[in-house]
Amino acid sequence: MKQALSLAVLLLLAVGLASALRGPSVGAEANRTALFDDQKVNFGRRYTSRAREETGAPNVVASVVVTYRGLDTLGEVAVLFIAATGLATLLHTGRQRVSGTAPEGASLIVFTGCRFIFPLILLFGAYIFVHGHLTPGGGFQGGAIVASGFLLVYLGCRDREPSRRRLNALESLSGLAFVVIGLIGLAAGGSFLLDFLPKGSLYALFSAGIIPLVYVFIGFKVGSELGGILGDLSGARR
Amino acid sequence: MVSPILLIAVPLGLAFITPLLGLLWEKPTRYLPAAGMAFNLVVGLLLLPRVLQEPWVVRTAGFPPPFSIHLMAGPLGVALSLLIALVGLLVAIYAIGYVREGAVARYHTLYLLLLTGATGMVLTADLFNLFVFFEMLCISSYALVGYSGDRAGIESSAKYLIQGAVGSSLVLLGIGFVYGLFGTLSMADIARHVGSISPMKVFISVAFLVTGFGVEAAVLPLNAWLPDAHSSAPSSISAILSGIAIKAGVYAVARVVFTIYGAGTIPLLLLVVGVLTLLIGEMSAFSQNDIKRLLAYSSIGQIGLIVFGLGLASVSGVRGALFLVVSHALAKALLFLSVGYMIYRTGSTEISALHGMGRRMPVSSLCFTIGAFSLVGLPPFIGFPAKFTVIMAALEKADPGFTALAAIVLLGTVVEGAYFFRIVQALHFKAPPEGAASEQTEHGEAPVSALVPVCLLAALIVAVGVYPAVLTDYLGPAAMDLLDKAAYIHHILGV
Amino acid sequence: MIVFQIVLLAVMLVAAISAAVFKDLMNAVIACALVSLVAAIIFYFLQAPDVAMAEASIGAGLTTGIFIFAIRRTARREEDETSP
Amino acid sequence: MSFVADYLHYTGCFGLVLIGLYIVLVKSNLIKIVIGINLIDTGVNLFLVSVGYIQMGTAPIFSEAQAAGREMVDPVPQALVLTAIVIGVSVAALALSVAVRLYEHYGTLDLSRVRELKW
Repeated sequence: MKQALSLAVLLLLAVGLASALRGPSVGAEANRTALFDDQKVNFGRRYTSRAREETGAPNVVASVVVTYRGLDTLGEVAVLFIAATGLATLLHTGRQRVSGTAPEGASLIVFTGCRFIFPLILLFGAYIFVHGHLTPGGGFQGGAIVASGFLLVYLGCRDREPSRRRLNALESLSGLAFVVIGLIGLAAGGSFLLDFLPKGSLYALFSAGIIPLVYVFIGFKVGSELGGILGDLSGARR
Repeated sequence: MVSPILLIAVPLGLAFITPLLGLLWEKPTRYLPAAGMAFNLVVGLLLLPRVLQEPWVVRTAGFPPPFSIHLMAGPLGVALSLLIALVGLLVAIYAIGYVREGAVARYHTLYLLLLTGATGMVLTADLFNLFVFFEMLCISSYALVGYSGDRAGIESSAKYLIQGAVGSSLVLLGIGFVYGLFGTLSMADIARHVGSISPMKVFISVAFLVTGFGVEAAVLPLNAWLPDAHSSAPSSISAILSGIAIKAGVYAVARVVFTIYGAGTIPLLLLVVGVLTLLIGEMSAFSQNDIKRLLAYSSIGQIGLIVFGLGLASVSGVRGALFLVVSHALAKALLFLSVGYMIYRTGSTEISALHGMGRRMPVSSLCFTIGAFSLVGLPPFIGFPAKFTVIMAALEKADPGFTALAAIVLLGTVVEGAYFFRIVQALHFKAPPEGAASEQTEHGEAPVSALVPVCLLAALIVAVGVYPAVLTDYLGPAAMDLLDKAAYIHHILGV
Repeated sequence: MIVFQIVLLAVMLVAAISAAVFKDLMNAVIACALVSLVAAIIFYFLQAPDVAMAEASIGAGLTTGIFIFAIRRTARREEDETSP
Repeated sequence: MSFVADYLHYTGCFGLVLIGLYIVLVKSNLIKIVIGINLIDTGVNLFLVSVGYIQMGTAPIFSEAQAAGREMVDPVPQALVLTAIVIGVSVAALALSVAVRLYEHYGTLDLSRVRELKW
């Protein structure tokens, strides 16, 4: 009964989607040749043609993420922060922590390997988020790579796990830094998240104004938050 | 210089500070939400006279609209963020003493972020930004519903999370369609071009958006999560969820329907959905024995009434709906807050446990009575002019169909009156249950930090009920903000 | 080229269906990770290297890790719906 | 052939969305449902990126050795998807923590057996 009902709902949805896509289809491809092209605003074309001059970053996605849609990114960082905080709240309130069976230690090879690889992963993550405005990647990807380094630690060498207090402090401070950068823009030019730093020369590491700075903070924040989430769910000691 | 962006940036910054402070010294963290909301209240009051003359379009990153995210601090946005700040401030003061168990610093962080999400939703003029703030609101409420960590809290959090997550995915799907059709995400820009696209495609994208936001707005088929979530959460969170969170969902639906799509056939659908939601909510509330579940179902009924007012799609109807938003936010927050300590003292949520509360907790009971009467719509309270405006707006249409719907709404009010009078009678005119008198020491009045916000809310309800003019002056411009699509486009894009 | 993309999409859908069918949650999670991984390759072919990196590291890597931690702390098998 | 190219990715991503929705609607195991939500998210993300795709376009990154004359694909949906991926992982993490707590309370993840409150 439930299954049949669900299938009926899905069928309805599928028909709706198919009819929505019929005819001249949606998407940038269709918009490229649309009729009312002359008067229509198109974010994509505007950004690909102007972003390099306006922000100084060759990676257009990075300039969209940090500059044009910076408020979204701030909100998204806040969402991840909410998830990390909420997860810690849900897992640790209203009960005493049941100290389950201690996870068995990994073998010597795994242990040593983890200890050896962990700094390299951190370095790679840092490379990704520092170069976010030049190459594919950026704060989120670099942060996720840093967090996967923590995943390795939680799996392979538990006694090396990072201090939770330091992770929490790091995520708060980097979030705060993002807000402060935005407010400096407001004070300097009357507009939140305004790029108040010089653009520098194209393709240089120190260029593109606030984009690398913001990406570094996002990288720290995402890395420490995802690391904290992993630590909480794996039942690490606090 | 005050800028509307501060309404979002400052609470967000405070929320990031809260856990940091919590690491060093946990005690002062509980004052931070109140501080943030007080700041928002002041900024909102400073902005209000200015935006009433002309809406303030805020750029981010210094690019002219529509090329970066922009906020539209119009009469509606600022008025609603004032409401959020006011209710948020009072509930935050209540929570200073009420929330003692568990990770207190985390509670206050999540609470601040919930309100930041709601404030961002009412201010933003960008569709995807609306989604991001919506997610902030939703995810922090999932976590806060399960804050106490007991069985009911976790279970209702799970249900709420599943339905909310699917709803959010639908919203994102709708945004994808909109972007594919229009190549833009600014709501004003979309509204400008909506006529040039075949209505069928626009309808499908709007249907996804309305369904997705409708989950949070708790309109009829999408509200299975609400009674559980609102009744299992801590009382201070129930007050915010009922008072603010649902309203934010309703606001998103209204913004999409009126501003993007323009008033077309959808308001008619809203009308029907609203009346059905009202009836189901009031009928279910009538049969409840659990006080918090009763209040939660009553919220569904009131949301039905608000959606009904919006569905009239006339200036007076929307004005009435906004009036109801204010009155319901105040009254429902008052009810949940005053019930909070009664439940805390008796340890039970059954209505029978509240017998004779009028003698043991006189101030709380009196304030509860004021809130209940206001919700029913009795004259000296704010609920009366609000309901009156909606009913008059329905009768204004001079159409037998609308008159019949107005009659149904009045029927719902009668049911509402019946169950609220039952509780008020239980509070004041029934003997306390056996054995309660022996533990007299525990049954005293709520502490001062809880009584202050409760009494302030009650005072506000009476004050606005006696002088509705203090509010109605702002409701007209706010309603026009929602309905007048051309002005909205003009303010943002300058065309 | 287009054949390759069709194959990728087919693999993705098959993995998704098997994620729905598997009773062993660990297998379902691995199938889910496979979906994310294939999606990352598709993102790359759709000229979205940024998204491909994010999906590969977050979607296929970390999400799987989170799922596995959660399954380790709960039950590994999905009970049959018919059992009492 | 052009028809296939146009609709190929839409078919794939909506297939994913529908499979995910099926899991959410039919299954009652909470972790299975979270897997379903995850699949829906992936499908929607794929849809957003396909919306911004232009045939024969290049990635929206300028480089010093730029292949001139080819249009770039739309960067905006890609930026949106970056946001959506992070939001997706947030929801999944929170849902799984709820699942862990639910299991501690009830000893099962089966929502149809967790019936303390009315559905």
